[in-house]
Order: sequence, then structure tokens, then C-alpha cells
Amino acid sequence: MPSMTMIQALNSALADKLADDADVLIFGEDVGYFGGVFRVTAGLQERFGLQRCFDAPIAESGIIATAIGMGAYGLRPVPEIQFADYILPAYDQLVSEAARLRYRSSGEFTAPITVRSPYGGGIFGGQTHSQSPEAIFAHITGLKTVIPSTPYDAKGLLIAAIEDDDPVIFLEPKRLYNGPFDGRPDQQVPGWHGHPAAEVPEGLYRIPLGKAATVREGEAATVLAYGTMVHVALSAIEECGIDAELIDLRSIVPLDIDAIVASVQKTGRCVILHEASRFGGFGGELSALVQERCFYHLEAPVERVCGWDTPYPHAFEWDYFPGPARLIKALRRVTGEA
Amino acid sequence: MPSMTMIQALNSALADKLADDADVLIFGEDVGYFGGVFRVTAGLQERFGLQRCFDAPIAESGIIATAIGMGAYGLRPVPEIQFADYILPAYDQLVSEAARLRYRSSGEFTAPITVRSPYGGGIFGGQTHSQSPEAIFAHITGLKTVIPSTPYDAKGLLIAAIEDDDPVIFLEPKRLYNGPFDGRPDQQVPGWHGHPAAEVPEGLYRIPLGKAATVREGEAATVLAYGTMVHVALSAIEECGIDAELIDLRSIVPLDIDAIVASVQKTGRCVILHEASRFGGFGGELSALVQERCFYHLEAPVERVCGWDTPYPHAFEWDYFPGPARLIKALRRVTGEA
Amino acid sequence: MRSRYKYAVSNAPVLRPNRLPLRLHIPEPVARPGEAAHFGNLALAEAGAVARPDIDTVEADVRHLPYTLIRVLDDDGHAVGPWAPGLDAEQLIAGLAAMLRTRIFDDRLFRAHRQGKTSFYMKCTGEEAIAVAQSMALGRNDMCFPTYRMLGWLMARDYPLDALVNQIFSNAADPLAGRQLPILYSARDYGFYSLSGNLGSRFGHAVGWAMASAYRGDEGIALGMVGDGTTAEGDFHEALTFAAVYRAPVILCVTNNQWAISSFTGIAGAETATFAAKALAYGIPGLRVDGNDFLAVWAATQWAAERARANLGSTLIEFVTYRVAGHSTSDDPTQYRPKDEADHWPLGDPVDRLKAHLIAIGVWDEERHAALTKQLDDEVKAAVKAAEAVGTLGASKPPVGEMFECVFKDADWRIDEQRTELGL
Amino acid sequence: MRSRYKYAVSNAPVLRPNRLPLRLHIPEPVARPGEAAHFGNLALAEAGAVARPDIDTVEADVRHLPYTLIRVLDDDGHAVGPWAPGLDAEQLIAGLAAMLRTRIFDDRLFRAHRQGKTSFYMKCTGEEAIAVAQSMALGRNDMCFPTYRMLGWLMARDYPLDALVNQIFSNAADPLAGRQLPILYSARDYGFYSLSGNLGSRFGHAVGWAMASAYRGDEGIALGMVGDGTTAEGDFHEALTFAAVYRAPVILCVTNNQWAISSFTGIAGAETATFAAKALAYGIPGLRVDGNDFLAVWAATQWAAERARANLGSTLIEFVTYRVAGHSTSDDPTQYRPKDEADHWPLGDPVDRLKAHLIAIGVWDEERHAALTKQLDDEVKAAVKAAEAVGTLGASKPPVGEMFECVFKDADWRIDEQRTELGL
Ligand SMILES: Cc1ncc(C[n+]2csc(CCOP(=O)(O)OP(=O)(O)O)c2C)c(N)n1
Ligand SMILES: Cc1ncc(C[n+]2csc(CCOP(=O)(O)OP(=O)(O)O)c2C)c(N)n1
Ligand SMILES: [Mg+2]
Ligand SMILES: [Mg+2]
Repeated sequence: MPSMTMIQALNSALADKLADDADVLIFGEDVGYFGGVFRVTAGLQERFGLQRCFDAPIAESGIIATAIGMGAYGLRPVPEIQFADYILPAYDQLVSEAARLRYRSSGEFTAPITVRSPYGGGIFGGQTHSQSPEAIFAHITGLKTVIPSTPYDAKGLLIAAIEDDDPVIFLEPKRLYNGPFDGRPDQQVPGWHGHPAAEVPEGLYRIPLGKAATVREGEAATVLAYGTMVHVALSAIEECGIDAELIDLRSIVPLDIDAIVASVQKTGRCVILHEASRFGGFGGELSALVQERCFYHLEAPVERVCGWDTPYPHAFEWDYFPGPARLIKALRRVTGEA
Repeated sequence: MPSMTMIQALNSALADKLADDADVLIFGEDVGYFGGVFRVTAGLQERFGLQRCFDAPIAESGIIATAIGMGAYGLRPVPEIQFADYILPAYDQLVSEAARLRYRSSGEFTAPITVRSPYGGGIFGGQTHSQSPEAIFAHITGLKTVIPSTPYDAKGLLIAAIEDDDPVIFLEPKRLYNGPFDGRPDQQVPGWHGHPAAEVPEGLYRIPLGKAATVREGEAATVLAYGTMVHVALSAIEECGIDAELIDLRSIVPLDIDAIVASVQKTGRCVILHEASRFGGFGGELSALVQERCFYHLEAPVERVCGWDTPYPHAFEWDYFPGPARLIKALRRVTGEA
Repeated sequence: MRSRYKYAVSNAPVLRPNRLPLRLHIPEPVARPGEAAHFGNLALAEAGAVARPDIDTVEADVRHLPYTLIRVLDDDGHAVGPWAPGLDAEQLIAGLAAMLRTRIFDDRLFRAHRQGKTSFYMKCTGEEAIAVAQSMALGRNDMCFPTYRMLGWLMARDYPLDALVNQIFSNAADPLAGRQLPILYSARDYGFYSLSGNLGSRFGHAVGWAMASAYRGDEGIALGMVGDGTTAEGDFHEALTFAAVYRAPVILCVTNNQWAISSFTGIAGAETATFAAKALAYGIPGLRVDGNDFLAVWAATQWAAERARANLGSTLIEFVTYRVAGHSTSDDPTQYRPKDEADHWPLGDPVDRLKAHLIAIGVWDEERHAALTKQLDDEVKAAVKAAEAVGTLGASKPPVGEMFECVFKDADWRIDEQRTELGL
Repeated sequence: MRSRYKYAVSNAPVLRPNRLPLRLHIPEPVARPGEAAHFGNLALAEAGAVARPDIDTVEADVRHLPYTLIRVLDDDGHAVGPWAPGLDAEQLIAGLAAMLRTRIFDDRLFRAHRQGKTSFYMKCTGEEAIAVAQSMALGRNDMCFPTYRMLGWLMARDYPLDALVNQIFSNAADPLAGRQLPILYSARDYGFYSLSGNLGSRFGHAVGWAMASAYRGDEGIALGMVGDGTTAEGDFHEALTFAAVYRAPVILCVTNNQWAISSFTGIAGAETATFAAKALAYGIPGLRVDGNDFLAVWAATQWAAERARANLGSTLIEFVTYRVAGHSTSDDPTQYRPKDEADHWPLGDPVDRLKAHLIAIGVWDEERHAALTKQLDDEVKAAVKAAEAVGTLGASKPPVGEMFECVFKDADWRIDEQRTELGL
């Protein structure tokens, strides 16, 4: 099986779907001839032709609106938004149109679109190339939100997202594009090569949306994470030696509530980890769900380790980023080892 | 003291600030000659002149962008967005610009704007005239979000918001404009007249942002609510006879965490009530905060009573709306009376 | 608070110190209540006066079109000039009937709102020619992305009246199962895209739809519509940009009915440009058309459709008309415009004008008109009656379980649990 | 899944059945890597050829301007025609110096990125005339809402070089205290509004600022700038709409440097319209100007400023130029355009052209030019050295507590608690 980076795995998913289904097409800023600023669509225009993968005007709302119209017609467009920070001009299209079209038309029209966008920090991108906006999508009835953490998952989830009949926001943790970053900026990041989840099959396979992955089994506490934070969590758990169970949510809508509840009922303790700032973030929903469903199993407060409640600060990236040290502190607190 | 509806109280706040500060101006769709589709700005153009209160093009992003530029110049614009559902096209301006301007310019430029918008359901407005989008603002670092529940608070909070040096989203529960609706659509709603909180002074007064109001003291449980839900909660508490403490948050950012914690530590039980759909809503944040800070005081899971996880459904308004019956059930559960 | 770090102030040259203080211009309409209404600012043209370019004329040669007015029906009811579409009597009478049916339906359902049978209604009185002519001029494979004032599209295609009323009453037979506000129809089989309360946000869907049709090598084109006020939205511009860039087979239209709720067109920019002139920004043809002239609407739509079908790209059309009624059942226009403003409207009434034309060409008379009116009135009455038998607002509604359907194709645990919580 | 409720299918007339299949047009540039570059599609004009209308000329009489090109400097370095702004030698030399300083600074800081001293850098090579001439032509009370390619504005106003470098290095002396990405400056005292990564979202702020100045009866006007690619954003349209409706004293500009990262101008609509022609949509004058001609930029900006100051409203200006360097330090343009494309650019280099003009009018020579270059190089070197002494990226940064400042004017408990949690 070939070893792929996350970029290659995403590219492979797109190529396989373009080959598989004439109704799949890709457009977005700089995705055509050039192949995207992160190279995720590299070579696709050359291989599949101008009309299958092309550049779009710098108009995020227009990109999503166009995709919705195409989706309603019967195509399966896969628009790219160059950075998740720039998805906001399209927020109305995603919420008022993509998410609501099926409902309001009672299924006459639907928007089977997959909006790919690199998100998250850790690349010294400053305020507007680093944000994690998943919470503003998770709240929207009618949208699905998927966040892979490995090349293998990225391909399988992207294929499932494209084949899904509802609109999917597909957030790609850009810090993981080239290697499994564990939140330690002072250390050399290994490439994906050699990582077990970088073994990515050629050809189509799917990972169903709404199924979490248990990355590490454990008894002492449950850590809920997604995207880059899965690797941060694993590294932290290994460092501190606490026997924590690590769950990679993979999609936050639909959410694998059963996996979460089963784990926390077993461990009695839970820490939630995300890059986005804490207040009003998706961690609040997770914390509430865990508390509602595992109240009588909980032996310590559910904790959240998140970005601070500030904008993403360029020079203070590593002060802001919820790295292994902060997770370890929280794990110690919830397990009473503090 | 005059008795005012919430509309009149808001109008009075605007008039008093227009009279008080030449840098205050109002614009928005239909707010000028006509005085706004809900009449909140009625008479202001006539009284203060064309330039102080005028109509804007139907361009929500442009309205907010213009207001930000005016705010940076030194004015205190109070733009209106006709329905909170239509604030979404301006979401990027609010998040990427208004909320971030002070931070990224290190205080050289700021956006002291107050964005007024009617929100919430209960008026048979269907999907796009009924939504409660507070969660998507609460998560944004740099934005404040205020939601009054009475005429008195509406005026005092609006004045405080206009005088605040940071951008404020001021959400007006449109179902409360003309009377204290308690979530019982089958009953005649009394007008504001005669309600103690409809006694509204002429002239300027402020209610500080970030101070909750204890609407009702109680020992058996804490109910956290804001906007229309404050009245729903009061009515439910009265009906079921459970001695619950009712806290009206009044602003969700800044949040009066001290009031919340003190109450839940006293009662040991908490129910959160909001109109917005549950998943990823602001109730998740509240639940998480309560759980984090009152874990060892909690005698039952914190519950959330919210809109269902569907778009706002026109014909099923009262099936969707989290009315007194659902709150009573939750109160019974958390107090063990179920 | 300013930056903590201060540097010397600039010594940039200060050229031409200002003498005049600046002042802010706030547009105002010609007349407010109590003042004398007129439409003297409106640029008109004689019927038949505007040449009809070939559909493949280069854009540089049609840049005058946004500043004139394409009209076919003259004051005597004759169809004149190169834009006259040459329709036969049967088509014309069908158009008249659809317009009349629209108007009668509007009147009756507006009254139904007053009687508490529905939560909301919006009329298109005076604007019927636009949707009706477009519906008839376009084909079965074409898709309209309508505004809430395009009931005429459905009327021209014989959409069942009782289904409309059921939707308006949100009753158990509502084709949208109670999920959507009255009149925000969806009728895919009739080429009518799902409406929503949000203004302008489907303009780009029309472009995407048209691009999809072109992508597949199909035949169908798309028609997008917004109101004059809605042209200010960013989505309007982005849709036009995409349409021009990819030469999408789409007709993008603006119904300029002079008002956006209480805001006159000057608030959308009409003091300085026509809405048709916005085409120039994208290098596509822009037509300015008498929207109360059934034949002119038909001809302009057909011209644009031919261009789209010939892979020549999109066209922007402004239809000049007047919103005779209030904005909606929530509105009272006498609050912000002269009560008699409609009487001064220079382009007449679309029904009257087509009727006059039919009489002028000798295929119609008052008797037949009265009979048609009666017949349509009966049809509408019957439909309302049938819907009332199902139930009006509140008295009947679809099963509550419908609230939980169609959020996603397949519900997840949240919906399942909440359905249970509600006792379903 | 379709509606559960089905009605008979429409019997609408299907007119003109389509014969040709539709096809989707995807714009492509003249040349890709390995192909022969040329700019034959670019509409040019001779220097001096375009008449200069009075500032109060009605819009209907200037509708040709978006389709031509205003130029002042001819091939021999002479300033010709009615747009020649008549600047004195001192102003011209100051302009040349500011352009050169910009270029030298760009080159050195770009290299600093390669050396790991900063996380990011963007150059404006070839586009220096625009920001510099505008900075000089406008006054101290005017505010520029810049793009990231307008370093020249600050250079023309002698913003301290070391402050720029400190910002770029995100070091302890960074005037923005480490909160913002390199080069996204903010310099209120220099008439330079806070930059951000988001494209286009400050265009409307320029309009609001200008409206505020007019509202107060002040004198200052505003200047907004976007790139060619950014014109596609909805915010561009909404800003222009507001500017036109309220006759805001603002100059709205487009720097058309032929590329938006890897996308050529056709992706933003340039196959069918000029960017200046977008003015026609709003009924304001649209100028298309040689952006590599310091004098033409100055003259056009001044014309628009006079209009704004005279309460005549806004102007849209397109500056035609070429992005000589890559988009940013993250970009390699040889991946998507011919390596030698810049050599074919027909409008020359702005520094060379102004230098040639100064020589032609006898106030400059190679020697003085070399001396100036050396002096600026030394200045820039000294600034970089001073900033390096404070520290480069990572080696020095503002106190971590700055992260928690300026979120709000006054921090709330969340910030206070989190500061404590971080051990501050
Ligand atoms: C995005 C958005 N903003 C505001 C509104 C509120 N609103 C509903 S109709 C309307 C006026 C629309 O005017 P116009 O586009 O001219 O259409 P008309 O009603 O005249 O047909 C407004 C402001 C809305 N529905 N959607
Ligand atoms: C809203 C938004 N969308 C996308 C981007 C990503 N992006 C940064 S620069 C750029 C190209 C801009 O091109 P243009 O407007 O022509 O300006 P230029 O770089 O040529 O000066 C893009 C797409 C962004 N920064 N902001
Ligand atoms: Mg209108
Ligand atoms: Mg460019």
C-alpha cells in the first residue's frame, strides 16, 4: 500500500472520485492549473480537464452559491475555500441556503456539496490563516462537519463526504498536511512516511461519517479530540503516562455519541481538547453532552483545554496553542494526580 | 414614570442618545422616514434630521462595514439589521473586522458600534424570521452580545451598549416587543402596561453589560435564561410551584459568571433555557461552565431545554418552541420530583 | 488607546487644503405622504423606438441599451417595433388569463390573511406581466429562481391552485409539510426553485444551475430574479461575476418596482444609474424593459434565452414596473408614499394593456373578458374552499413528525431522541 | 426524495427546443509556463491621448473613460497631455526616492524571510508608483484603506523603517505587539488603516470613514484599495453601492496587477469588462490609468480627490500594472505563468520611467541616482540591523501578556482567568 501524506491522500480521494463520477467537479481559488495553495488539487486539471477542476473568482459566497445551484441540479461539487478563515463571507450561503434547502423544499431540492477548507493553527499564519471555526458549523441544523486527523481517514472521509447527499463542511487540519504534528514546535516533526495511518489504498473506500475512532484505549480518563489535537493528545498521554483513552471524533456532526458515552462511563473522567478559543466553542457542547449522559459516572469535572479567548495571536502562537503541557495538567487534575 | 412597551423603551434610548451625543447615528433598512418595520426608530428622522437616522441599501455586509468605518473615525453608529436571520451576510464583517480591529491594530482603530436586531421566534415568522443566532456571536472573541427581556432593561442596556467602546450585538426578542409573552400561545398576552419593568424613566440611565438580574430567588434549582425565555421560565416556575431561582443573564458576553456560580452552588441544580436549537447552542457553554465550577455542588445533571435540532418550522412553531411544559418537566427531573 | 509605540508624525505634503466642509447626501424620494406624486425622474422611451440587436452583437455595441426602455405595446394597444414577439392569439389569451388568475388569487388570499386563515401573504399586483411572460417564454427544461412576487410563473404553468392555498394555510395538505412560511413555494416540476425569505441568496444558485447544465452539455437554462432593493446585496454582484466569467446560460433579472418595503429606489443607487446599467460592470448586455408590457417582457426574455442557448452567455434585464400594493400583509404603504402614487405611474397596468391589445387586434372583447374573470374567480374560490375543507392556519396542520423530517436525508440520533422526547 | 404531494406536470409551451448542447466556458490566460507570453489583449492608449474632463462633468459624459487608458509619461520620458499634474522637481524626486526605498526594503526583507528572520513577506515590485503617488497626492487628514501591496504609502510619509522591520520580525519592539502577521501594518498617524488578511473587507470601511467625515462636516476624505482579484467579492459591490448612494467623499481603487496568486484577471471577469467599467454600475466616473506612470497615478488620484472634496462624490480608479514578483514568500510564479512574462509587460517599470522623466527634464542623472540608491540601501540596512538587535522571529517577542490585551477595551473574567492560568 502506498504511503501518503495527508495532502496526497486528499488528492487521491479527489482523483478517484473524479474518475468514478462524472458529476463530481472541483472549483475554488487557485485550485485549477496551479493545483491549490496547499497543492491538494495538484494535477487534477491536467488529468481530468479544464471543466472538472477550475479556478474561481475570489468570492467565497459566490463559490458556495454556485456550488449549491450545481448540487441542486444534480452534480456533486467539491468547492475549496482557500483558508477556513475566509469561509465567513459564505456563512449565509452555508446556513441559510445549503443547510436549509432540503428542509424548506421538503426534499425537492438538495445541496449535496462538500466544502473543503484548510483550518487550524500551528503554521505561524496569524489571525486570519489559523482559526478553527467548527463551532459555528456544528450549531447549524442541516450541516455536517468532518475533520480528519490522518491520511487514511482523510481519504476515506472525503470520499464519504462527497457521496453524502447533504452538505458537508470538510475541515482539513493544515498543520497535519505534511506530518503528524504533536504540538511540540521545538521538536522536528516526522513526515507521514512510516506512520501506520499513512498507508493509504489506491481506489475508493469510505469511512462512514459519524463514527469516531478509538486511537488509544485506556482506563484512567477519556480524551476527546479531533484534527491536529489528536496527535497532541496522544503525545501528551504518552509523556505523562496516564492511562487515558483517546477518542478521535472524526466528524462532529454527526457525532458518535455512543462512543463518547461508553468511554466516559468506563473511565469516569473526561478532558476535551480543541484549538478554537474556549468560550462558546464546540467543547462546551461536548462537555454538556458528557455531563448530561454520564453524570453519575463522573468522578471529576469534565475539563476543556482550548485556545484562549483571544484572537489568534501571531507571535504568541505557542502560548495560545493548547499543547501537550496544558493537556497533561488537565489530565493530572481530572485523575487526581495533580 | 411613563409606562413603555419594549419598542417604546428602545425608541426612547435611541432618542436620548441622539440628543445626548452628536456622534450617534442610526441607519438600516427602512429605519429612516418609515421608522423601521417594528417601529423602533419611529419619529427619529423627523426629530433629529435626515443624517441622524436614515435608510440603508439592502446590503447587510455593507451596513456593518460602513458602521465600522464610521466607528473607526470616531462616531458611534447604531446600525439596525432588520431581522437577526439576515445578519448572516454580515457575519464576516462582524467577526473578521469589528471583533478584531482593536486587537490587530493594537488599539489604533476600534469599532464602537452597536448592531441592533430583532431575533427569536413566536411570531409565526417561519424559518427566516425566527432564529436565535446568539451562539455564533458568543464564540467570537472581541464581540459582546446583549439580550434584554424587559422595557426597563432594554433601554438601560441599549444606552450602555452604545456607550461601550467595543462592538456589541444587541438582540431584541421581537416576541417581547409588545408584551411579556410567557410561552403560552393559547392565552391572551397582556401588554407591557402595568408590568413593573415597563416603568421606564425618561432620560439616560445605564444597566452595565455583564450583570445578570435575579428575577426570582429560590432554593430548589437555578434556571438560566435570557430574552423571551425569562418570561417563559417565570411562568413555568409559578405554574409548577418548584422554588426555583431564575437568573436573567441580560448579556451573554460579558457573562455574569459570579451570579451563575453563586446561585447553582446554592441550589445544586440547574436548567438552562433557550430558543435556539440545542446542539452547539449557547446552552452548551453555560452547561460546561456550571459543571466546571459547581461540580461538587451539583445534585443532578445540568439540563438544557432548547429548540429542537431542526430549522425553525413554520407550522410547528409551538411544537418547536421550548415552552413552559418542557421546562417544568426538566425542573421536575432535576429536583427529583419527576 | 493607541499603539504604545509612537513615531514622529508624517511630513507628507498637504496639498490643496479643503475649503468647503463636506456634507453627507441622503437620497429622498420625489414625494412623501401628503406631497404631490410624480415619476418625472424616470427615463422613458416610445414603444418601438429601440432597435433590436442580433443576439451575437458584441457587448461594446449594446452599451446604450441600459439607458433606454424597450417597449412594444403603444398607447393604442398596438404591438410596434422590432421587439414585437409575434405571438399568436392563443398565447396572448393564455397570458392574459394567467395574469388575471394571479391577480384574483392575490386579492382573495390577501383577504384570507385579514380573516386569520394564514400568517402571511404578499401580492404582486401590477407586476403580473413579468412572471407570466417569462414562464411562457421559457421552456420546460428551464429553471426559474424566483422572488416571492413571481406567483405568475406558476399560474402560467397551471400549478394546482389548491396546492398553493394549502401551502398558504400551512394545513395538513401543505405540499411543503408546514416547514415553510406561506408563499415561499417550491415546485421543481414546474421549473420553480425553492423560495426563501433571504433576499438575493438564490441569484448565485441560478448561475450554478446554469453552469451545471452547460457542464453536462444539457439544454436547460436558468432564470434568476431579484428586486431593485436586492441589487445592493453582495450576492447580486458575485452571481453576475460568475455568470460573466463562465459565460453561464442564465438570464439574470431585476424587477424594479420602485420600492423596497419603504425605501425608494434611490436607496439602492437609482439616483445615479439604472439597474440595467449594472450589466456594464460585467461586460454582458443589459436591457431595460417596460415590465408592464407583456410583449416587451416576452421579447426581452426570449432574446436573452436565445443568447444563453447559443452559448453566448448571460444577460441582465431590468423590468421597470410599480408595486401597486403594500409590501406584504405586514405593510401599510400610505405611511411612506403618497396615497395616490400608483395613479401617476406612467406605464399603466399590465392586464389592462394586454387586454387592450387583444381587443385592438380583434380577438377579444369586454364580454369575453368578463366571462374569463368570472371563470377564474370561480376557480380560485373553489381552490380556497377545498383548502379550507382541509383547514386553515392552526385548524389543520401536517403531522408533527414532519418537523423532524428533511433536516438531513437520514436523521441522526439527535433527531431520533428529540422526536421521542416530544412523545412521537 | 421529492415532495410527497404530486400534481400534474406542467403543460407550459416548450418554445424553441434547443439544438446545440450547452458548454461551460473556463477562462484561460494567454500563456502558461513554456508558452510565449504576450499582452496583446490589453487595451492601451498613447500618453496624453485622453481628455481630462472637469471634475463636475456629468457621469453620462465620462462613460468612455473606463475603456481607454490615462497616461502622462511617454516613451521619451516626457509628461504630455491634459492629465500632466505639473509637479515640481522636489516632489518628483521625493516620489522617486519613496519608490526606490520601497523596492530596496522589499528586496531586503524578502531575503530576511529566506533567512528565517520572519514568518512571511509580500513584495510590491513594479507597483510602487501607485501607493507612493497616492500618498503624496493626498493630505494628512485623508485616510488610506490599503492592501498589503501599499508599503509605498508609508515610505512616502517617512514612516520609520525600524518600526516596519520590528513588525515584520514580530520582535519585542513590534508596534503591533506581536498580534498581527508581518506586513499587516496599522499606522493611524500616517493615514494608513489597519490591514488584515481578509481581502476586500475594508473597502466598505473606507466608505464609512468618508461618510463619517462628511457627516461631521470635516475635510478629510478616504481612499480604498483592492486588487483585481478582490473585485469579485460582494464587499466590493456593497462598498461602491454605499459610496454612490450617499455620494461619499471616497476614492475607490483597483490595482490590476494581472494576477491574483495564480489566477489571471480573466477569472475576475477581465475577459469581458475592464475593472474601471464597474463604475458604470453605480453611475460614478471610472478611470483606467497607467499604474506604472507616477504622474498619471498622481493626476487621477488628484482629480478624484477634488471631486470628493467638492461634494461631488466618489470615483472608481483602475490602475493597470503588473505584479513582477511572486504573490508572497509562499509563492513561486514560474509554476503558473511564463518565466519571462514580466519582460513582455508593455508599461515598463515605474521607477525607471520616473527616473527617465527626471533625466529628461534635466534634474537628475545616473550619478545622483546611484548615490540615492546607496543612501536608501544604507538606511534600510541600518533599520534591519537595528531590528535584528532587538531580535528576529522567535528570538525576541513582546511580553506574552500582550496576547491578552486589546481583545476588549477592558478585559473580562475570561481573559483574567486565562492570563492567570498561563502563569502571568
Ligand atoms: C437578506 C435580507 N435582508 C433583508 C430582508 C428584509 N426584507 C424583506 S423584503 C425587503 C425589501 C425587498 O425589496 P426589493 O428587492 O425591491 O423587492 P420587492 O419587495 O420590491 O419585490 C426587505 C428589506 C430579507 N428578507 N433578506
Ligand atoms: C476573503 C479572502 N479570500 C481569499 C484570500 C486568499 N488570498 C490572499 S491574496 C489572494 C489573491 C488576491 O489577488 P488580488 O486581489 O488581485 O491582489 P494582489 O495579490 O494581486 O495584489 C487570495 C485569493 C484572502 N486573503 N481573503
Ligand atoms: Mg422593489
Ligand atoms: Mg492582483
